[in-house]
Amino acid sequence: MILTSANLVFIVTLTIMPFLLIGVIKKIKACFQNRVGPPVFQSLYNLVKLFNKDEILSKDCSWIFRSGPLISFSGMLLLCLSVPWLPLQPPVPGCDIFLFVYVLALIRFFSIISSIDAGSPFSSFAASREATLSFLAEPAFVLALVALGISAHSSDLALIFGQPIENNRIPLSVWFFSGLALFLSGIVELSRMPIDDPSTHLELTMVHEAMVIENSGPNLALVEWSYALKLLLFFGLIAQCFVYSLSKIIALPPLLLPLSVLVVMLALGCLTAMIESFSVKLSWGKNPDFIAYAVSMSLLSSLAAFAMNGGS
Amino acid sequence: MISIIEPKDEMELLPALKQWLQNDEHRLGLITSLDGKQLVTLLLDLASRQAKCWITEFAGDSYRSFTSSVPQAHWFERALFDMYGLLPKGHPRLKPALLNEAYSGIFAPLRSLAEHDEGKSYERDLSYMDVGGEGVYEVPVGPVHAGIIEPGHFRLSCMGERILNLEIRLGFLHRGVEKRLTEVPLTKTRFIAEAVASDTAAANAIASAQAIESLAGLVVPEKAVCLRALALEIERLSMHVCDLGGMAADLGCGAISAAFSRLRGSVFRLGELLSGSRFLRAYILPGGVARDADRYLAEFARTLKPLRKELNVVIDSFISDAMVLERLDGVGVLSPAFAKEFGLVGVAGRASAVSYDVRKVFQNKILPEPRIRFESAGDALSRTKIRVFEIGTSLDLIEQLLASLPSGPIAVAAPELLVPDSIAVGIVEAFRGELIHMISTDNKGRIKRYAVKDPSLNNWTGLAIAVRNNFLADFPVCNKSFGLSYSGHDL
Amino acid sequence: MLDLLFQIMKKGCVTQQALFPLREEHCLGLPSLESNKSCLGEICAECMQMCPTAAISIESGASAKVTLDIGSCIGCGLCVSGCPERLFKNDLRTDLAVNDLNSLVITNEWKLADKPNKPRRKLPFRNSLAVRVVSTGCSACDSEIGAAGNPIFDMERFGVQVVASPRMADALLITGPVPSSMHEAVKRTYEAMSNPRIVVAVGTCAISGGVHHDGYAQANGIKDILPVDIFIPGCPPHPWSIIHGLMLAMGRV
Amino acid sequence: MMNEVNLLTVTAAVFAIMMSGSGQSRTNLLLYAMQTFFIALACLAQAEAKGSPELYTVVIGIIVIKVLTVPYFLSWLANKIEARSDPGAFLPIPLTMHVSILLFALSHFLALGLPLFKGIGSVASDATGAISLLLTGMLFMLTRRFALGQIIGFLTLENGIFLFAVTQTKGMPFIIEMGILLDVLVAVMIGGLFVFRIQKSFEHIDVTQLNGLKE
Repeated sequence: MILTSANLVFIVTLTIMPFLLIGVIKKIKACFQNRVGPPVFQSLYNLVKLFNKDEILSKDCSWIFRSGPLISFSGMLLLCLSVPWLPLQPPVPGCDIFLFVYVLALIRFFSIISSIDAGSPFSSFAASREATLSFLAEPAFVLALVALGISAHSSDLALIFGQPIENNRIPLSVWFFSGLALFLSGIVELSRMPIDDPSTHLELTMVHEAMVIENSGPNLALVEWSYALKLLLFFGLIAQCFVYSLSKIIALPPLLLPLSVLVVMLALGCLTAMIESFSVKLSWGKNPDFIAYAVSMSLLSSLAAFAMNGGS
Repeated sequence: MISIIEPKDEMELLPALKQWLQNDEHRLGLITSLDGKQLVTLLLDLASRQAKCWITEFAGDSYRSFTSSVPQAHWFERALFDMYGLLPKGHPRLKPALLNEAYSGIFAPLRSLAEHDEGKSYERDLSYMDVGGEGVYEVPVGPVHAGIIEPGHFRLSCMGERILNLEIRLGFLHRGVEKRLTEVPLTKTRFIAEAVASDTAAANAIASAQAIESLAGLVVPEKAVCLRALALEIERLSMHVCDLGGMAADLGCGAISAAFSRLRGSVFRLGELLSGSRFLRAYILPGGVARDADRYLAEFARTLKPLRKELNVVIDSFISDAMVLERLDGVGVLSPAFAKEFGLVGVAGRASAVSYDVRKVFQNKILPEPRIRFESAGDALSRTKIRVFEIGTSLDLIEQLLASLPSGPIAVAAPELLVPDSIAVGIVEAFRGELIHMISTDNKGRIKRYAVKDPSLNNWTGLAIAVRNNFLADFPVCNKSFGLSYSGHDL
Repeated sequence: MLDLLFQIMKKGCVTQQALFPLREEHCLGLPSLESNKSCLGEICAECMQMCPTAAISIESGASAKVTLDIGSCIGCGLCVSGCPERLFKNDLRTDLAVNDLNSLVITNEWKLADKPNKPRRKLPFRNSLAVRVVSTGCSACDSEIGAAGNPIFDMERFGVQVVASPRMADALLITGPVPSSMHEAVKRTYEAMSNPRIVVAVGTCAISGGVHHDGYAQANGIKDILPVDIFIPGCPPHPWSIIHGLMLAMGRV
Repeated sequence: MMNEVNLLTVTAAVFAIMMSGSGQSRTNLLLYAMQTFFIALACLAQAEAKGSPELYTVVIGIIVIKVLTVPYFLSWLANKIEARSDPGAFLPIPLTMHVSILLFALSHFLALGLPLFKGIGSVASDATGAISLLLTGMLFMLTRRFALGQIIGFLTLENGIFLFAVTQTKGMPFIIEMGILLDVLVAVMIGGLFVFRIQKSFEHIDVTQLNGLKE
């Protein structure tokens, strides 16, 4: 990895953007609640504080519990470095769709077993919920990426995302439906409303927060950080999908592209905040219905990919 | 009101109680004891607006249990066991209600210490119900909860995501209020009565004042009666708004819940204008109220008007949201038959077709009568609807009371001595339902026994039954829709 | 739904910007003592008899030194209206939290500047404080902690957040008199917190047990059970007082 | 590759697919209105392409009657009878959505096999949306338990037929177009009345329960 100016931009984005996104979501939610809300970089402050605290372990947890956050953080960092951002190619090249999906699955596996290892009843059943939800949402997520891969005739992420507009042969409908499918499954993966309410404090309804209920200090900081990176990763991919579909309708000058990706990411943050302010958390039994929408979108996307493949 | 005292033989007590409860106009108020040598059964006759006490003397430490025939008696029997060490013979499952793990061995706080040492031993059964079967697991929650909630321990036996059984253990807030109420001088009683549950401070203070006033033969000035009713309705408004906001927060509607808590700030301001305290504390005293709010009434009306308008908008968008309706519909159903059997009161009662409202029956005739509505679905949605309806009623009543506030004194001098050897009750419709304070005096006119029956006492069983067969993740919604008090129950 | 959106837009930001404002004139605050008034001494002792929690004591002697323990005062206002010499005044301040229990005991010779909050050990909480609430009381203080997070007071803007687990928490907020049934639970919650950690006693009951002091339930407040760092008096404390206490814990006031 | 009409019809079909994934009558009605709005737009594009002024009138008719009046009336009705969310008959609702996507794929192949009216410049994929709407509407009618859902399914089906006529033919005579529109309106009113009557007499609108009525 060579430190070029492009890579520098990449690293700065990677450091600041996740916290900015979380901050923006919280700030907009606060606006809808007629209040000031936490500072935009509150999650960064939390992180600094958590690294300054001691770690406390329950007596019956093993190395799995401690390694879970580390694995998920390093995995997430690796993914963020190997996914292309619209004008930039990744510093770590050669990331395949399936590698991407499997690293995500690995992260999930470790976070699930580490929260089972924690030994608290809440973290265990939250882990089981997480497993159920991601099991349901994964097809949508994979299928959406595969549809993009089919259209691009490649499974290399760098050949799908981050391509200059003129090289991009993926049709509008595939981009759009894949973007929607990724967004809907992203809501599930990121445990946001209406699947899971990140601001609730009810042990029996939480999913993500209950999973990390036993983590403390630096361990918790790593969990929070890798969550922020995951948010960035998903929003980045979704934003690229939407920017590409936009570029099919109106001609965007190449210089504006990176900017528009950032803008779309913030807009996605706004949308998430809106949903979190006004929608109702689904009853547990209705979650599959919601995920069905994500699956439908990715089905449509792959249909479009198949249909258009012959035509173009 | 002073209650009629009738002696009742132990053998005829149970049939008489069953007979009494046959009639829809009759209610069981509470069952307790004065000093551990008798049972006091307080009965309410809604038709003739009377309270009646059956006093059953019995020898020894045990009596025949009612629970199997009169299910609503079981909390009272459990409390009697904790506080007096009285053993109900034939109780199906006697577990502690007020004194839990922290109290072991022989300890009955309302009995004099001398009686403890007679070598009697009663073991507290602290086990939980064992729900068997493959795949059934237990989720213990509490006593310390993740949010800002009072402590209580819930043990949920689940099958997958379904709740099979809920066992509630309370008593973590047992502060010894009933004992303390008999220890302090009469002038300080009201502060401890308020501390029973401060979200119900006004209702508790009114009930306490009513009981003391009837024992002292005081007639409260009309203006004080109206101001008390005003305080009560403000409290109801405040807590219903709070509960709706909590419900919205549990459902995840951040904006609506924040709007409710913003508006609750205005309701608090109403309370402050009236009494100086956000929780209407130190305002109601035996004989009247503590201060005259005439100076602030204009400001009061100015706050009330926009509050009503904004509240309507927020409530409408909450209760007409299709997703909210869908989410609450059919969650936590409590059938009317159960509600009647367990003597549910208040919002939870009215959502399950128990139309009883103390304000209709026992309140002073000069006060405007509230509109009552009841539903029969008994689910979280109907409880929410009842709450919404009662917010409207409270606002109406506040406006009516303001418009027709009589003039005159706000208090009469507080009593020094009470009528000896009698029992008086104060009954108030607190925002959770029927709240009873019962005072019994000794032969010198001092308070011998002060019993408090919070509305939650009747309703906790309702919650335990209503959550059965619901999703585990819906438990907070059920719990919030009942909106019960822990401190009022634990005393 | 559109009406609501419109209302939200119209209201704008309702958060009170001025920190720790005085409460309005009609409100009942905690009492404080006027330093330049005389007292009739033990002969009168009206206030001592009235006080529901024995928070007032009068020292015998010519000077008639009156001591008021704010830590056990429930703010009923009886002494303010009942003292024939008007020695007590209704204190409308909201920045009442202290980190030293002795500063809560005030006398009629005491002046505000005499007992500043002593400097605290350095803690990494300046910009972020995660709070865990353990309620052991009558729920008024819990309501006020909830209110401190509402749009009007909005404690989140100072970086305070309520968290779901003691493991994530930096500060343990205790409300209520901590009766014996809760001793174990409170201790366990404290043990589950990672260092550095602080304990905040919210409300009169948590400080001294309030009206429940010295009963059979041993509800005498939290100070005998855990080391308390911050005391927030009031029954219940005003949301601003709670925010003041938390900001004191963060080292920002 | 894709012209305007094609894009609009496919969008309408996607809305119909999304509609089949929800049991909420109000969500259904909103999605129905969106779907019909896109059909109106497709009709408008067709009108521009063909230069037939009558089609403009039809567009206005569709917007007034099918986009505004009918959904409004039905959502008023839904409010009136406090219709609960449809539990679905035969198939669970999410599965219905997946089946309707398969039907969408099926209609693509069906459309490829259609004889084309070369003269008016229609392409095969234009018919995809129309056939998909038709099939989805049928599926919707089959899989809904409540009468209100079945009315919406019927309306979707009718949308499909109309779209097919607009894109694949030279267009029906103007009178017939308007007549169909009015027919739809009347049908919805009558259907609505029926729903109301069923609700009044049986206190629910679950039509599967009607089977039990014989003898």
